[in-house]
Amino acid sequence: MEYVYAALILNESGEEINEDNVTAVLEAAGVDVEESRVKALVAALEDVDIEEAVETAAAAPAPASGGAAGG
Amino acid sequence: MEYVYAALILNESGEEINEDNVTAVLEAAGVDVEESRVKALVAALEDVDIEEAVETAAAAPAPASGGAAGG
Amino acid sequence: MEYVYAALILNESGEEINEDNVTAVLEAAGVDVEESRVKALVAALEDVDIEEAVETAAAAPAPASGGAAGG
Amino acid sequence: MEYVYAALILNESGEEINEDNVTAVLEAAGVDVEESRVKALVAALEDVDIEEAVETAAAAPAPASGGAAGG
Amino acid sequence: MEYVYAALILNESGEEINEDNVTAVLEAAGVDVEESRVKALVAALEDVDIEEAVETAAAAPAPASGGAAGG
Amino acid sequence: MEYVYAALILNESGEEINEDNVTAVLEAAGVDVEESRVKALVAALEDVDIEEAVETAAAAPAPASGGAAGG
Amino acid sequence: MSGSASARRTETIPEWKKEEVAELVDFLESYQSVGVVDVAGIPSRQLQSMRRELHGSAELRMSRNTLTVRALEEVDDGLEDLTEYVSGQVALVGTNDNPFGLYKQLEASKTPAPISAGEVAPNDIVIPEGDTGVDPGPFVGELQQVGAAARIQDGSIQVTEDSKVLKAGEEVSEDLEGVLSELGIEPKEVGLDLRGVFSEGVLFEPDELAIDVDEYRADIESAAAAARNLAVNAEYPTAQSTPTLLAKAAGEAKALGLFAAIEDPDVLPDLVAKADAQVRTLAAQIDDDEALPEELRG
Repeated sequence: MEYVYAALILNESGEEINEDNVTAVLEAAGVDVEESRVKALVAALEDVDIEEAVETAAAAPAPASGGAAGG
Repeated sequence: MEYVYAALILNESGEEINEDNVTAVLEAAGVDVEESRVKALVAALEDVDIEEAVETAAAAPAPASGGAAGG
Repeated sequence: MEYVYAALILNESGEEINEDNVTAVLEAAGVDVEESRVKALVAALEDVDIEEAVETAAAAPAPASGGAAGG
Repeated sequence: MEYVYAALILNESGEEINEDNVTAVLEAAGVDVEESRVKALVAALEDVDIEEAVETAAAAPAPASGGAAGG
Repeated sequence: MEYVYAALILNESGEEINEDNVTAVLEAAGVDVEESRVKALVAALEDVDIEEAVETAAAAPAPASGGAAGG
Repeated sequence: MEYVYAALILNESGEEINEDNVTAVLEAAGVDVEESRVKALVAALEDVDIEEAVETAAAAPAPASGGAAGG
Repeated sequence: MSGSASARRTETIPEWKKEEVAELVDFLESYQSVGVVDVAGIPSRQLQSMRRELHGSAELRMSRNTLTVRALEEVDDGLEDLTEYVSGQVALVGTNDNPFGLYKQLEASKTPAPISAGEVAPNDIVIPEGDTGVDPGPFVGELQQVGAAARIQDGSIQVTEDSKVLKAGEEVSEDLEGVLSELGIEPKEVGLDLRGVFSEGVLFEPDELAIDVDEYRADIESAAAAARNLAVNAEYPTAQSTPTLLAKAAGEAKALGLFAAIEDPDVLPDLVAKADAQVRTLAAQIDDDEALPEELRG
């Protein structure tokens, strides 16, 4: 999951989703980065509309759980 | 959402979700980090069971499916 | 809705929802407070279980929103 | 949620959602205000169209049931 | 709710929804009228398009999609 | 609908829904009362469980306006 | 009605008629609601049993129409409006019940009856779908002749769908009379037909008296819903609207919290869930498994 999250952070910060940036984010989080997965992810995301995917998820019924934890 | 994503990367990598770590991840992604939001995030997450929150999401009708393909 | 929000803040802070407190909150927000509306709200709330009402909102599917605004 | 309610009251009264105003509203409600949360709130709302965000809630199924029978 | 019904009758008969008229209707129905509730009602309805408010379901249908937030 | 609203006010105030009371409420609202409609309303409501109908309305989204007392 | 006009007429009529009119006037004045009912086509034996059924709640009084009219005019008070309904075979009905109750009672006492050729259908005549129970034979042709969808099936004549064979207001044919009789369909409702009622100063016609209680119930529901909507939309707190207002306000705060990703303890669980959903959605669009951790692979 962390690889995909890294892409999402870059998407929000407006930075390019490339191998260097994804690697940097993951390393900052202490992840032992696998170069091949970064490569594969970056390549795969080239054909994906991230905004749309993010909005689709947001539009889906979000989980009810809610404030409980807040107390 | 980038602050939340950063926390979730740390959660996955097993690193502690503290102000330093969150800030580091965000900065690596080129985010202009606001200290107060990091503080608020870390404080708020202290009372949140991330696994549980994620599971309620997983239990909800998976948004992963088709819809996105549209357009 | 400002009168209702004021009642909900007091509910969260644990202060009594009475005319004085509601008025104080609204005035602090620069609202031109109408006494009769405060009275009507406080009277109506006497018979309402606020926690229960709020939870029905929490239990409802969280309204979706594009994360986009974050950027 | 009290911080968010405070922002919503200010939005309705037309006052600026800044640290001073949010703090004033919360203090009037007897909340023990945390500066960093106020800061984080103000920062998070900076570029947000509150009307639009609130409308996403208006579109959500408002729970009709409730203790209505009471009155 | 009797105060609201009184306003609705006046709305249908074309009479002004003011304190005197609301009070008269309620008294004719044997209601022990509270002045502040009448005042609050008249104030609340002042800027409201009653026809529209009556038809707009308090319990709105589920959100079509969250896409609105896009951008 | 004003005839029905009048009946609902009486229902809430606990007064009997009879011709005299309905007429009094309507006249107080400036309605030019038709005696036959009042009679029909009173007769019809004898067979209606008003509490139940009101609660049904509370549970369901607003139905389109009905026909009988309409106009 | 001018007093002098009725006085002039009174002088010219025989004593027994005067007495009859006086009795009718007594009858009319002794009830809160008085109506005119059509008794045409009701056999006298059935009329007797209807009288008995009504006993205690309503009373029937028959007389010559001219005398009935005279009595109605004599009472005045608006009752003279009923004279327009006095024609053919009619009777007066009096009750202390309200006119709606009277109408309901009279409708309930109506009984079905066969209809004869040459009569006008009071309502649409429908032959219902189903097994006629009649053995295969020429009857299937007779059914088809009058417009029913009929065929032989499983050893008997079946009507395959509800078939309207005559519209209200049309005349019944010999053929149709035969078919209806064979099937035992009785399309008429025979009974006392209320033409008009005068009650405490108000004249009612049957269409005003046929109260649809369901419609009134629906009106109560929509009135209650309208009031709820108004109270909530105008933010007027009542016992009923306040829970909805609170829920709405809480929902708005939650929406804003999610929308702006506010780091509030009440919002974060939902934000975390939302982030998770977003990751999964995005992953679902990546078709290279190598780019994904096992848990996200399709």
